[in-house]
Amino acid sequence: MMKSKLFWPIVVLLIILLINLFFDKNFFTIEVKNGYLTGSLIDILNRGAPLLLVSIGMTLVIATKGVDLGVGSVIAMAGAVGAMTVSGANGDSLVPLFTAIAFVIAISILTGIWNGVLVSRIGVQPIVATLILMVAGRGIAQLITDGQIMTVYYDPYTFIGGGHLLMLPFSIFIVAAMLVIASFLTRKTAMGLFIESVGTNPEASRLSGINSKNILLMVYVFSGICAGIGGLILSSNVASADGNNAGLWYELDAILAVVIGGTSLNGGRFYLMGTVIGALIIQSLTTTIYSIGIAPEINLVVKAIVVLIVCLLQSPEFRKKVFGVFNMKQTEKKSKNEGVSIS
Amino acid sequence: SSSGTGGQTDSSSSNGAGKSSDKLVIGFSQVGAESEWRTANTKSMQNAIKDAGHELKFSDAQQKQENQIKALRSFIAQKVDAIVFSPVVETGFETVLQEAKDAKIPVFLADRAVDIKDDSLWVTFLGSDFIEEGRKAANWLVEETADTEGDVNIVELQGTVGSAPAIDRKEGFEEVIKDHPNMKIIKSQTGDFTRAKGKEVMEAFLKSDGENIDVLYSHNDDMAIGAIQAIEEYGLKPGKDIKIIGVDAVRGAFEAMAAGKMNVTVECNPLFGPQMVDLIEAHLAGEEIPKRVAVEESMYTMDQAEELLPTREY
Amino acid sequence: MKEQTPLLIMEGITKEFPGVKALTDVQLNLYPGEVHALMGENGAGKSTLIKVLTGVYTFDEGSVTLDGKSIRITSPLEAQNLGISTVYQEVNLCTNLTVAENIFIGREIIKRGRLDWKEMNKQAKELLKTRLNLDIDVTKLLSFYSVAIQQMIAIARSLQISAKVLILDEPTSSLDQNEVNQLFDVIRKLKKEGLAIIFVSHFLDQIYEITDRLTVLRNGEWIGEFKTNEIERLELVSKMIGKDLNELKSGERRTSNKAFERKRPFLQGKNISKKGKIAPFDMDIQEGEIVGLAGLLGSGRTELARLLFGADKADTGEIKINGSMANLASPKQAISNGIAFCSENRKTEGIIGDLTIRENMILAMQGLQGWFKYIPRKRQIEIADEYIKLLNINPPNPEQLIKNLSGGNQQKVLLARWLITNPKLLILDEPTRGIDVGAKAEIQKLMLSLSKEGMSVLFVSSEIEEVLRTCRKIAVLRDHKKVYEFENDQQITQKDIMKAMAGGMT
Amino acid sequence: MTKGFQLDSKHLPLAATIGLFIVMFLFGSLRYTGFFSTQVFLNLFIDNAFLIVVAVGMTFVILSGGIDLSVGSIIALTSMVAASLTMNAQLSPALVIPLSLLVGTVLGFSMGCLIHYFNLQPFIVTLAGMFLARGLCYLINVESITINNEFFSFMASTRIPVGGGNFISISVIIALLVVVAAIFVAHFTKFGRNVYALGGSEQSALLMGLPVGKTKILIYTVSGFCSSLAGLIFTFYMLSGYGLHANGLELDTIAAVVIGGTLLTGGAGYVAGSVVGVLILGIIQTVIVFEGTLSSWWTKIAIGGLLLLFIVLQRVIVARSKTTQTSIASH
Ligand SMILES: Nc1ncnc2c1ncn2[C@@H]1O[C@H](COP(=O)(O)OP(=O)(O)OP(=O)(O)O)[C@@H](O)[C@H]1O
Ligand SMILES: Nc1ncnc2c1ncn2[C@@H]1O[C@H](COP(=O)(O)OP(=O)(O)OP(=O)(O)O)[C@@H](O)[C@H]1O
Ligand SMILES: [Mg+2]
Ligand SMILES: [Mg+2]
Repeated sequence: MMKSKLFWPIVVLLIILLINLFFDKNFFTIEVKNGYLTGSLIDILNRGAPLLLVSIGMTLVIATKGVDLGVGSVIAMAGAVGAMTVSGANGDSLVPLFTAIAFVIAISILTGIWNGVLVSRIGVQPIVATLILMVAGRGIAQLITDGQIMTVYYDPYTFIGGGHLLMLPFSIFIVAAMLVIASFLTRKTAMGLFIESVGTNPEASRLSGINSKNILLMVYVFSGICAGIGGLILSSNVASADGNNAGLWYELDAILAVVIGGTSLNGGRFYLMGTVIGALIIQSLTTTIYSIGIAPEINLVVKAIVVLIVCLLQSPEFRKKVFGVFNMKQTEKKSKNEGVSIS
Repeated sequence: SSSGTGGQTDSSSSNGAGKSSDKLVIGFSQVGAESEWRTANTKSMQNAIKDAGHELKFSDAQQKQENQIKALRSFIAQKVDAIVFSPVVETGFETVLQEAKDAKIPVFLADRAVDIKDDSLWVTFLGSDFIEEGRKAANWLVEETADTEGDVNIVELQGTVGSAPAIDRKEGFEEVIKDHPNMKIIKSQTGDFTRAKGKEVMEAFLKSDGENIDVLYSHNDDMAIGAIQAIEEYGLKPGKDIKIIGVDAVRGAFEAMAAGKMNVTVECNPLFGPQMVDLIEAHLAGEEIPKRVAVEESMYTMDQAEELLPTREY
Repeated sequence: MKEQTPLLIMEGITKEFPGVKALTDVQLNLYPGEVHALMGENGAGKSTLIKVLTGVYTFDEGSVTLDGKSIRITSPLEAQNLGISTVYQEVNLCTNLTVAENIFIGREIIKRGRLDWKEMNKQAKELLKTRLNLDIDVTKLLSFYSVAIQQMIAIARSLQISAKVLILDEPTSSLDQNEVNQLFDVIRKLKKEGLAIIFVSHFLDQIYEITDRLTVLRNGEWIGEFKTNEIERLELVSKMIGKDLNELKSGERRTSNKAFERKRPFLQGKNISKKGKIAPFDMDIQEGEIVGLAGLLGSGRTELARLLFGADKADTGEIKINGSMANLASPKQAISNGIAFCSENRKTEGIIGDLTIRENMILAMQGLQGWFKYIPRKRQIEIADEYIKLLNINPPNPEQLIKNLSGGNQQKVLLARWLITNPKLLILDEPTRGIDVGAKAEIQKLMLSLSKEGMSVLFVSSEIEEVLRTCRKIAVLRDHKKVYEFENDQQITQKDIMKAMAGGMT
Repeated sequence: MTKGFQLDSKHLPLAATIGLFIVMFLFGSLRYTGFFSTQVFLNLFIDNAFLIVVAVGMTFVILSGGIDLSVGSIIALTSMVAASLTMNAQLSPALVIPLSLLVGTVLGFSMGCLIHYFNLQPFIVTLAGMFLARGLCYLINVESITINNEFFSFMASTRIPVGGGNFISISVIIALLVVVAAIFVAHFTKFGRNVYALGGSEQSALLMGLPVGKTKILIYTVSGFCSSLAGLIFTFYMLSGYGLHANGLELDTIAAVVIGGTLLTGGAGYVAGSVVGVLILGIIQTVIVFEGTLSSWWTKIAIGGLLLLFIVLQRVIVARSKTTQTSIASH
């Protein structure tokens, strides 16, 4: 099950990477340059870090049959808060850095609680509940930066998104850490089970004594934290905070990543690893578009086509119709069942 | 406020003339707050109007033309004495401007023109000439590289696809360099006017073309600043190995130039608030004013950066 | 009817789901004007056969002939157009539409280019009244009514189609006697009109009362076709499950209660009520006592049960658990007080479709433990396997998705979910719904043995006979009001209870 | 309003929404000079005619349990096609109009097919549609194209007086016609009921023998058509085609529909509600403008705040009266 879910996304990812190889012979080469490992693959991981984070958070939200449109704004707010906290500072005392991190996490938790309460306690539909933050959040971010692009002159701050550890970009480690945390919460505790059951059938879950309210609250908080850290990385990477543009349209890319990864927007089963692949697909696609010199006008068309291809490849019906006999029996029945069991 | 009763008159000129001295209600519809430049422009306009002792009705269109039209309509409904606005797009304001004209409210265009045949719909257009900015940038480059023989490989960071400054700055730039066969734009991609994108795209450029990039032409300074970081991380010297041209002349650019990381920035001056207020008062006082007033702008290079830096307001 | 030719012939039908062979070489001959029973244990393949016939699933091998023409139906719509009208096992209507809409959608009455709601409501109302003598407001949303009512409505819908073949998959599972009788009258009429009817039920009495012939399936295989009046009950049962069961016939009635002597009360409810749902009532349940709830459709049994479980908030009343005040404001609290509630509405309030048997089973248990104390996977599988064996759930694979189980097997999984929490009070609302004879006997035995170990049971069932057999005390509800409480001693007969339910005595 | 006999509780979200709208309008009238005028109210329709039309299409999609993110881009594409056909190809409006209407219809139809035949998730398919449509705009032209053509100018500038010196535009008439038609379709045609059934439970709809596939495809086709029609109205409104038109409009539309009391999970809601939803978004915008002192960022915050106010109030009102609902109904 899990495997078949991951198979096609991985294939697409490989195809995209191979296309790059075609344009740039040493695309896969990873060399040591002024002390760091560098190479396109590493760049993709590094650039993709924020999206990866946001998508991981989004996965859990979507598993509960919800969606978090607020992430983009949270990214902006986090960046603003972070930059503002260290704006005064310079020299290399680490205190401001950690206060900044603390503040950022604090505010992301706040946003998470905000969304979570609206959805779980007041019962607002997720898409609208989070839409509120999506709109207002940017305002708040700009309020903090006073509409300016706040530049940071404090070097330690740039470490989060620009620094290196063990010759690798630091952000990669952050992502890894969050991924581990998420997997632990969902696979080593009952969190995952509860999320999936609430996402599939809230009423039955309630009658089974599961406190769906707190589950919902928790996933939105987690999503908030992920977005917050993502924002920190973004802003630290360019050593500035841009209240209006930071994280613009991230919500859509994140949802896209989650769905490409095989998680259904109808809630229920979720696949963190799939999400990771999904996010990588999107990021490498972007990088590819830039590096093989596609005209900006047709960026979107290309993106659309790739998205469709991924989805079609994942659809058993499509594979059946196209690849004909190709493991026919299998998919045929699967599709038939899905035909009626989706609801 | 005078807005409640003020507008309900037959001839605007007489009433306008009467009003020119005393407190005016001015509606200002801004595109949005998409960049530092824009914010500076908004501030300048707001302060200028307040300092002149007039009442400001401000509305932010959030980059949406439909919002802007709503805003203009409501200004008309509130019977303001004058409308200032920076169009989101050049096109598609006939109808509402006609309504304004019928309501005898003078309209002043700021920063961006509208493309309407009937120019009686607005009093004047005060703003920068994006195409000219593109030309300036190119001309600087031509002089700078006059004595270098061989190709000059240029990469371009465009603004948001379809936005007026992006289109015009590209046009102006290309218009000049097309007479110089040795100048080639080898890569051109949008960076959406933002630092993050600028950096990301520049990284990709460096990956694919690396050393043989000679010049970066960026449609605004923010993208250039992002790109500079990318170049440094790639291990080249911005300003030396790769010459960097920006537009806007925001403070960030001056810092970069002062640090020798950027070569030149073409000014695109957002601080024309006072100039605009003068025009409004003049018009309402019945004076004749030209249809097109240019904002005085120049161009700053590395060597000027040092002493000018403290004086920059944005 | 032998001489006439079959209306519908299914031959060599084979259907395989990933991992499960649901049907192997099954055949079915259906004659006009007969009622034909499909018999078999849970998971035998009855519903699948029906779904294959009506084009919900496509079969892998085999052939279907209707009216001598070979057909291959690909969608329920097509089946309807061919004159096959079906009531599927689970209520498959839209709860967000009104009763009338549910009956007419797909075949709406159109007048002057627009849907004629007046007419449809009128017809829907009299259809329910005349055919099933069910007098309800057809303009209310379906979700307002209990499963039983919904089931009646589903039947009404199928009757409203002019069809050659009528298929009823466990239509009586949550009806009680009167409704069943109503339904049977209708069936007899249709039979006279020459309809061919396929009827699925786990109630042998009903089978013998209404059907002419029957086809027996066992784990997806065709066992045989018999004339109902030529096959003995025991023979039939043994055909279905391969072992005979006298224990079922020698009803365990009262034996359990003999053994039962009063212990201290576990739950004491004082004038609990909920406006518009159920009038104030008292309810005492002793430790180890099995209390039955009897009542007609919509008499409020489910409501009462839900209140005790905190599924709905009561307006008034207080509940003592083991003598001390308890606040049962939510299921969670009820559960932590040792109460379990197995809902009658398995589809919407029971199963978590996308999860596996294992996950569905341990859910309540895990909820009790909180999310940090995760039951180790190994333990989970042990538990699952244990109960799969105990309730002989089929297929016996803990990792099978529950939505792919047969109706009866789903019911068993839900039962397991609650048994695992080993509650002090187990509330069962129609627990044996759609469960085959064998399993039913097992479950009743289980209930009795558990009650001996001190677990109390509140037992809601539409089968009075079942209630009488197992319960020590029987509360009767009428019109959302608790009207009577019997000590279940030798004297009480089904009649007495019927009377009380119908309002004969007070 | 449409079906007299329905439970009040079903109409409640709608009633609540209308009530809140009135409250908001009164608030504005008390607070700002020139706010309380028929024209200001009519402007809500004039300025949002296109949004009303998309919202109608979106209502059907959401009622069926789906979602359509492509609407904004389709509006842009339609405006672009209309503009280039009129200005560059010099075609007559008699041709341009039907051709542009075809744009969305075809896109919608193809998306519907993808969703049904390969059973893909609507969100993703329409997201791809959104990218595609915008992309195509830029392929036609990155710059905005001004339209000067009598017919378009006529549609744009014609004012239909409604007494008291107040006026509405032709677009408003179109929008209102669409709304009436939609209400009829939703409640008095088979298709309409199938949409509701689909939203209630796709599986049940299938087993009840409803034409699920056809309905689905038709729904997205309708939505696509509405988007294109909205696109035309938008073009009349702007007299230009532009790739960046209606950027992010899909979210506004969804918000409008949901504020109008339609459940995103499908199966419950009203076309009329969506109209009120649009008006509410519109009045929020108007209030902000009349306030006239808000900085760019406070504008955003205020919009969010007002949205919050509405949604929470709505929830509270509905929840209050839902308490009397039958336990089974509430879920
Ligand atoms: N969609 C499906 N995917 C996989 N297996 C299935 C699916 N549907 C049914 N099965 C399997 O097919 C077998 C027959 O199921 P079916 O529902 O026909 O049993 P049934 O005779 O109707 O039982 P019951 O009396 O409980 O309704 C069961 O083992 C079930 O697990
Ligand atoms: N005949 C009826 N007329 C009106 N409403 C009814 C009728 N039957 C049930 N209802 C409604 O359906 C809901 C379910 O009733 P409830 O399930 O408590 O009755 P029940 O005794 O459990 O019957 P069931 O055998 O269906 O479980 C109640 O809200 C009741 O008002
Ligand atoms: Mg069955
Ligand atoms: Mg009941």
